[in-house]
Amino acid sequence: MIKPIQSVNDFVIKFANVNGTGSASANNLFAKAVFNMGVPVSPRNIFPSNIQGLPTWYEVRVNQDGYLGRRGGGVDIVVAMNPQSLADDVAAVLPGGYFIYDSTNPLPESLRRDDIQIIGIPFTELCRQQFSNTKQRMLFKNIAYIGALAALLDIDFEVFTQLLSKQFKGKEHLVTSNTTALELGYVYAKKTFECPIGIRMEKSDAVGDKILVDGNTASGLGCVYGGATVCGWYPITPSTSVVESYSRFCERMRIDPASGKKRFGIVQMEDELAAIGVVIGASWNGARAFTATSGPGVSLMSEFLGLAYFAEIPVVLINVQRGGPSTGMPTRTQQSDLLACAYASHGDTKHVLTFPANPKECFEFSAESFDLAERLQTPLIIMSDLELGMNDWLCDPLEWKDDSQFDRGKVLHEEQLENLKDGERFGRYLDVDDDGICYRTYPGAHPEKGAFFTRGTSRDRHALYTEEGAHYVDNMERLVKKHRTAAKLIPAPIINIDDKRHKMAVVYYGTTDNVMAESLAKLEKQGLKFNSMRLRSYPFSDEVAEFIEGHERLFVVEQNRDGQMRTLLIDELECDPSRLVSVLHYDGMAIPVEAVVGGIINNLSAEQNRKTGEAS
Amino acid sequence: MIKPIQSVNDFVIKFANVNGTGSASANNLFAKAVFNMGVPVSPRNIFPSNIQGLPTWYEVRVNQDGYLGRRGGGVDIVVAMNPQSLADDVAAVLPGGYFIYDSTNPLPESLRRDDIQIIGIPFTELCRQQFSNTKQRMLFKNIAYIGALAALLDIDFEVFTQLLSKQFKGKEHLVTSNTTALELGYVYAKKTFECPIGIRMEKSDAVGDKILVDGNTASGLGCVYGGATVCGWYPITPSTSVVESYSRFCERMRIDPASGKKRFGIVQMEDELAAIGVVIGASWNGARAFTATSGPGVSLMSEFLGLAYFAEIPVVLINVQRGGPSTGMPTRTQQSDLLACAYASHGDTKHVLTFPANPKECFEFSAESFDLAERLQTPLIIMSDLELGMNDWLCDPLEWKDDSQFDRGKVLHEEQLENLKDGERFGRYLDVDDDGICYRTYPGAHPEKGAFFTRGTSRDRHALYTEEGAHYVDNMERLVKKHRTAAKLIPAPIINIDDKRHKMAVVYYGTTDNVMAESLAKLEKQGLKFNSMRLRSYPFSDEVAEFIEGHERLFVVEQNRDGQMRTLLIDELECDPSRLVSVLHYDGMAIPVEAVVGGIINNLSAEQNRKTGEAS
Amino acid sequence: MTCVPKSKFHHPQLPVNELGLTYRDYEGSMSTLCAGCGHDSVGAAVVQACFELSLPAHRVAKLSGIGCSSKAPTYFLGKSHGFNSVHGRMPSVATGANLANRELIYLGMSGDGDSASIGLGQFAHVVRRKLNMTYIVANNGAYGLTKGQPSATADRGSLMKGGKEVTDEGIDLVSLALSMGATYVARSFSGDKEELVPLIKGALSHKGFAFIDVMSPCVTFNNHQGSTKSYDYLRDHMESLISADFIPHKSEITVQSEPGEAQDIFMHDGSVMRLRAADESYDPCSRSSAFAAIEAHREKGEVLTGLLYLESGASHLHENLNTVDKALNGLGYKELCPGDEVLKELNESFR
Amino acid sequence: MTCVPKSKFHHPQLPVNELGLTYRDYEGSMSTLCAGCGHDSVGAAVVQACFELSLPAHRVAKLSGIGCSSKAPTYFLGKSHGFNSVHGRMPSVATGANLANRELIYLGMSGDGDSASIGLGQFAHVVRRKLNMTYIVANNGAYGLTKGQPSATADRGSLMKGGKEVTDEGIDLVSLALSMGATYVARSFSGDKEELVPLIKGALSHKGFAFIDVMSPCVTFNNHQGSTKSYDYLRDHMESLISADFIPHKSEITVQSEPGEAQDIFMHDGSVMRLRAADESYDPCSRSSAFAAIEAHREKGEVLTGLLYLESGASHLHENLNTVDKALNGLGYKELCPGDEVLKELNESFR
Ligand SMILES: Cc1ncc(C[n+]2csc(CCOP(=O)(O)OP(=O)(O)O)c2C)c(N)n1
Ligand SMILES: Cc1ncc(C[n+]2csc(CCOP(=O)(O)OP(=O)(O)O)c2C)c(N)n1
Ligand code: SF4
Ligand code: SF4
Ligand SMILES: [Mg+2]
Ligand SMILES: [Mg+2]
Repeated sequence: MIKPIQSVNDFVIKFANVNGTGSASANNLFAKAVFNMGVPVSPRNIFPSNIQGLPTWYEVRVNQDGYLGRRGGGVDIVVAMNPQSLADDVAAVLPGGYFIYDSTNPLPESLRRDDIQIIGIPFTELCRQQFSNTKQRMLFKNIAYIGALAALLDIDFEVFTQLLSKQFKGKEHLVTSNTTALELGYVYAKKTFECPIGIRMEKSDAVGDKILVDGNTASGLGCVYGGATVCGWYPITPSTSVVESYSRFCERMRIDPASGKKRFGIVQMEDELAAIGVVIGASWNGARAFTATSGPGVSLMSEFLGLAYFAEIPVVLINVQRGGPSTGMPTRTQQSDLLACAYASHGDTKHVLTFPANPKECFEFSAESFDLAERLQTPLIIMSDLELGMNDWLCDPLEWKDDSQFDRGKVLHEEQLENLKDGERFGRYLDVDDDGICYRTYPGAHPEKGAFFTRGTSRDRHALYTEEGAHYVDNMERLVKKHRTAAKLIPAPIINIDDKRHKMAVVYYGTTDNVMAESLAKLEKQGLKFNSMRLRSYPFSDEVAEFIEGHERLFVVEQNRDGQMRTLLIDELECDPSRLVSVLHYDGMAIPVEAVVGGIINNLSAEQNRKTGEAS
Repeated sequence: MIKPIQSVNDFVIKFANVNGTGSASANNLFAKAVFNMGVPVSPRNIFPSNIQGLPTWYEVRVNQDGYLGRRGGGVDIVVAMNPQSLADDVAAVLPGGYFIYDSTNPLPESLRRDDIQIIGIPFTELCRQQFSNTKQRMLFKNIAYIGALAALLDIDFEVFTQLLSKQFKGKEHLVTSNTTALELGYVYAKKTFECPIGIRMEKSDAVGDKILVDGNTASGLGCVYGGATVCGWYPITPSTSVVESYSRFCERMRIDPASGKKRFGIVQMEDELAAIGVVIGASWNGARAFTATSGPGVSLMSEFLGLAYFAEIPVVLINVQRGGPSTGMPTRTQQSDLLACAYASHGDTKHVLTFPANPKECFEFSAESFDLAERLQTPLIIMSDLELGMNDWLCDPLEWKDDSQFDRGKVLHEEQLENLKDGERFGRYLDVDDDGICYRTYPGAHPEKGAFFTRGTSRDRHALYTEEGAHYVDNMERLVKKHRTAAKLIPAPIINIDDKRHKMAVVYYGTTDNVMAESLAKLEKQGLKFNSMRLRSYPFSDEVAEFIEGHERLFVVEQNRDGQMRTLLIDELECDPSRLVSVLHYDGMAIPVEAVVGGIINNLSAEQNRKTGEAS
Repeated sequence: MTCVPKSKFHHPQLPVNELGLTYRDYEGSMSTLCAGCGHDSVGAAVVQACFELSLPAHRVAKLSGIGCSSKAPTYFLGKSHGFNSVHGRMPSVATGANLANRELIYLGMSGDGDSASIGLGQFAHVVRRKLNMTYIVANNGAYGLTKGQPSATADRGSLMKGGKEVTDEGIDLVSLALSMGATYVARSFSGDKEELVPLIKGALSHKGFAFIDVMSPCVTFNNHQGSTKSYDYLRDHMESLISADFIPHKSEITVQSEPGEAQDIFMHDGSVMRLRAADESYDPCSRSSAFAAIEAHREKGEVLTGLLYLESGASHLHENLNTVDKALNGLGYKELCPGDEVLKELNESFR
Repeated sequence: MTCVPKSKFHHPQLPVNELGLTYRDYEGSMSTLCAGCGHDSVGAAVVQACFELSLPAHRVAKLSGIGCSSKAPTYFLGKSHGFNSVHGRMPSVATGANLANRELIYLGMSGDGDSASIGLGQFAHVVRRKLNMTYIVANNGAYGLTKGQPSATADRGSLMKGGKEVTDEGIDLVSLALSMGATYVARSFSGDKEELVPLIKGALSHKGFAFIDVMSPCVTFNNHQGSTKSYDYLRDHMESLISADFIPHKSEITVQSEPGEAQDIFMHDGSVMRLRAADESYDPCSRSSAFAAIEAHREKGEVLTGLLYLESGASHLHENLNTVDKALNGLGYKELCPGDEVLKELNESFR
């Protein structure tokens, strides 16, 4: 008999449900409870590309040390509420772990395991007795298992009741019925089993002033703070909630108090081509505008992205990446659109990308992206992903400096145009400041001066159509210069020099951040030490180049098949590919710690073997 | 006074016309005449993105040695028929060169140059006297200057009359009137100037059995020979004539003799998304299908390209590249869609590319691409360009082996399905042969077996929908394997090892081939010797890798800004970027010899300076 | 093709069709749509229509875009090849497929988002090219799969879940199909199998572009009050104008209908659509009659159903292109490759 | 905006408008279209309309796609900003531009390939969203810029240059615009300035989506016999049904038209469209009347011109969205950024 797992504030629990049965809010309640006990928590929704009736899981990691990435491997506790997936769910429990199931129907003998603790609670039956209405029976079954967990894991019942009163403020009957359901599970567990089990929770202060929010909510909010007034979009998982969040916050914060009218315009367009068309039209006309999409939408936007690049129109595009290629895995996560975005559209194009790693950065990068896109007059693509966008993350509270201002970039308004001296002639594509960025004017600015024709065809510095090779090259070279300017303005990498003498480093970006501290700690335990760099944007700055130059071997950790960031690094920095080693994970689930640790160790030991082999 | 240029069968002549005035056929007559004298010739149309009334040029290089790329720099002779561009045209003449103009209106004093020979012939006036009808007057003016050239350059008048009778077979009156026009110019020149001038033509046999044809014609013909039966397309310069040629040849060669009906279906679709949709639908259903487009079309096709990659459907796409990004320079040439095509669509995708370098390869690559795409069950993109597609090239005659057969790839037909043994189950994505390529079935093949659902979403080996990470990864890894298989099947590089000991090499592809022999000869005169490799496809084979490995420094010559092939080489072969030096030319005109020679020499002398600097 | 479907062993009580197949043989894999989703009823109607027509299922090609409705083909005709393409672009894929092999039956299944929003262009153009296919839109006025946003067929003034009012003009796909030249145009309701099955049978038997706009409620996101695509609303506002009976070719047409009572329209294969108009003045062979009736009912807030227009014998894409009668995908090397002799002549012409 | 255009020194004999500007001031750069191209006449009509309306040219934004017709905006209103976007996608760019600043006048200029082929989806959707703009299609039934292929408006049965017959159904953009909810719908002929100029003036003054389908022959590729878009064909087959006069707001409307004789429709700014129908039964304020008339003339092979439909006072996109009256692009940091206090509250709600 294997010893049951013992731990305090450190476990992974997985809820197995059927989608469309209302489990989401119950599971969410559990995560919130952990959070409210002051213990770091990271819940993950694993849902099918379907609306109702298929298996869906909610995996929650609870970790006192704040390690919140996916651990990988099995889980400590399963709450199995879905008969369809029972076999898989039993199999997911680690030896010594706990399997909680709805014992209204008996567990098939074949599924029994000796090496785990099996805890049966007749949730369905309990609710059948308690509630008369079918819908209530279905919904409260979920709340009941949360109640049971309160007992089994020793979660303060108070925490739940507080959460419920907060959630259902003003709807007291809901508070009551939910509490009843909670108690149903709680009491049953308490009286039937020895509580708590080996795994339990204790109040802590490891959460501090942190918040629990998903990336898409933060991105949408960032667009409000960044001053976006126009949004054209088309629904697609997992980006839809960015616009939903923007819309919700706008309805609250952007209503003109005098007239009750809206200081924003959101239009659901007929497809993604039209969505980015709206952004381009609005930006050209001097409004801050954005759209959000995912893989297939990015592909459809590529012609327009080329136009924006060449005609130099600001675009803010939030790409919440999912599993590709094609329709791929719409409800899974990946970082596989880097090349498609960096090189989007035919011809020589290079686009600016940023890589947020947590909701706070979603907020900040979204807000700042309008400054950057307008400053650079080019598309800026924020590369989020499903893991970040659609899951709640524990992160630092959002901040805003009230003395901020929008940087609208280089624009000549009526007055400046009026004051142009004789002989001074406005030229849309004149590189006045030698940074590759030119001055633009908004339509309607001045009756006589500053009008020009925007186009995707070659033109001279005064925006006049030309097929003259020299003008074309002049312009294309300036765009390269602008790309270099961009590298100086966009978010700097987060570099951690553990020790200057380390020859090895890890390079990563986006949601991989979530597993990095833990992975490095694990590696360190095995005597392997690394400096590290989290990339936050493309093109790469000198700082990035120096870091790469400064190490002999760099492990580039990515969530895609082809090592796309590594390709960008080599292409842009001209570094020797043999120094950059890919560590990849791309099965659609967020990268787990074991993939990083395993990937690096395997590479090093393979190397070791090679060397030994050579020597022998 | 500069000595007039003297040469035989070696010059560049440029015709300056107004577009829409019928100069094209006259200019073409000139090129054909040179060809028929047995002298290598390469004409180039330099035309605006417009239908009528703007300057257009026709530049013809005549070169006994068969050097037919653009020389670069000025030209030896200009025939100036366009008052709008007179100043530029005078300026284009090399010192010692010849400037022939329509002296019906006097040449402005300001444009006169002392260092060139100015030859005025009143073409308009001559035609006014000879012809009564205005349209004739306009058209025959063009023929008249060809007549004058016959005299000035000593071209056999017979050659023209033969060409005219061939061209206007059965329309004798046209032969007569054209001959009259020719004589008009001929006689005037003969009696007014000392003929021939310093530059002249002599009959030769340097042409052999070569032909003069444009790449798009050859590509269209290749699609006929390759067995394409379905074409969905959307017009766009410079690809339109691929489909026009396919259509023309089909109308001649693909009519069912019994019924008079067509063995092909061409549909002009509403846009490029629809065009490639047709190809995908037809290929899925077992027909050979293709489309042709250019930059903006490629961008629009990118979502569908991802579907074809992931669902593994053959696609033949002929991309006749033009100046990008965006609408860019629609009537100029470039090789700037490599990254957009190789990595087209979101997610981890890699597409197969081929790079024809002359019309013969356009023909062969088009024909073979159907075998390849069906064998590989993936998109294959033929990367032609405007320079190749829309200009007449001197090239070897087209050949076809009559004992060829189509390789339709791995398909299980009714009989094979019927004969599947008990327990053998067809699986669309089973890697039976361990080459990454699976067997497919056509719709309707068998009543009971072989049906499956094609989709862009993740699926297992039996084509069933799944969101299981392991299945997804299994599939994606197989696609990588298939990509490696592709490298073995697609056109091999043309490698020229001048001397095994050379440490330096040039790498190039596509139309750059046209200037390479001459460039290498020029470099050799300066004591610089290179091995060379012309890439003909992507992904790269072992042979390519070995060549790259075998040299210390490789100059990668390309017609784009960002060195896109170099990026692909580094990404795919993992070679050290510092060994690959870009030589780039991308102003929209075909790369001239001087760009290659200059680019390489500049690099080497910069290096030299650096070294000397270091040493001192 | 020499092979025909083999009748398999089956439960003796299940009725069999002419091919000896049961209804079951026409089903697909288990549906993953929401319980009660209209699309499953549409799928069931397709199964029944094909079963009753005794179609060899493998000679049907199912094509779709992306959406709950576009997933539906997985759940019927499991022996047919299917192609779940990309969002809104099924029509072009169908065009290519049809060009490749004119001998199969093409059944497109799409949603209102797929065909009226992102796919409006492709939809309109496939109609005007008169592709020989059956095109079904399972129309719920919303995007089911992305959780309930309004589609372009959501009626102006109707309410979405959450109470937001639709302000854009709703697109009527039936009128659009009519004006783009469809030759078989019908509308029906997923809840009315009686009406729907014969319409599908007629469409599958029609040579030319057959369009059926099936109101197919989304129980999860668009079945509330204020919606004009809910089960309740539709039951209350459907006006079946032209009921249609499909009389297969082989059955003897015993009773020729009396003029005024019903109108018989012969299909290319000899089968007959027998139409009965509720309103006698309605002429199902007149486009303008159809337009006027649709418009009139629309203004009254009613949804007109039935076979609204039928033009028999009109030419379709293959005929317009004058392609050979044989499937293009069946032509061999000899029929396609002109060979070296021809190339030699061509070379000469390039000199 | 405080600035108004300054009248410049000009030839004393040139007539000036209320802003003191001459016709010349409304021109653009020299046209590079073919001599005789209909599009240049359309451009000239725009110039004249703007001149006569005394529009401040810089307050007009010109938007187009790709094609000869889409190039045309370069050749008029040189003082306006212009945006030559990508092929077929001008409507979405116009939507964004309009959202950003409701205070400018939006003039879209497109071709039949641009709007009916590649752009059909965007065209239909911008109409149903009722964007406040004027949308002109210079319709020649062909792709001029790519040398003469048929566009989706080429009529079925007509001949293309080279003699090929068009087999796909031709799209009638006017009917499409009507059915998608356009509130000002007209058709005219580039060769008929008398008719066209007032129609443009009315469209520019209309609040809502104003569509003008201008038959604009391509002299180079589609002006031959057998074409239904040639100058000759159009001159012979145009039927001007509703002639329109534009009476500017400021001019006193002295003679109120008699009923039956003409119908006066007031625009939002107080100006008037005075319509005279050749056929008395025609009601330019009824959509179905318009449909029927268009269809009837189409069947006779005639091309109906004039102001076919006008709905004054309908709501447009900004109104439907209930956006503030001020241009969104003019809102400042204070009006847009909620600030740190609000964020603090939000943080609390995330706990
Ligand atoms: C290019 C692209 N954009 C967006 C999506 C996301 N998406 C999937 S289905 C769908 C809408 C489906 O609506 P409809 O066709 O009406 O089908 P329903 O689910 O209502 O049956 C959308 C927007 C996608 N898959 N691809
Ligand atoms: C995506 C894309 N596809 C194709 C083209 C090539 N193209 C340029 S203009 C044009 C057709 C224009 O037709 P229309 O809108 O009728 O304008 P016209 O020239 O007849 O006035 C096409 C196909 C393009 N520029 N972009
Ligand atoms: S979400 Fe709506 S459309 Fe989709 S399966 Fe459920 S009920 Fe049907
Ligand atoms: S090609 Fe036709 S549409 Fe284009 S400019 Fe010439 S006449 Fe006009
Ligand atoms: Mg729908
Ligand atoms: Mg046109």
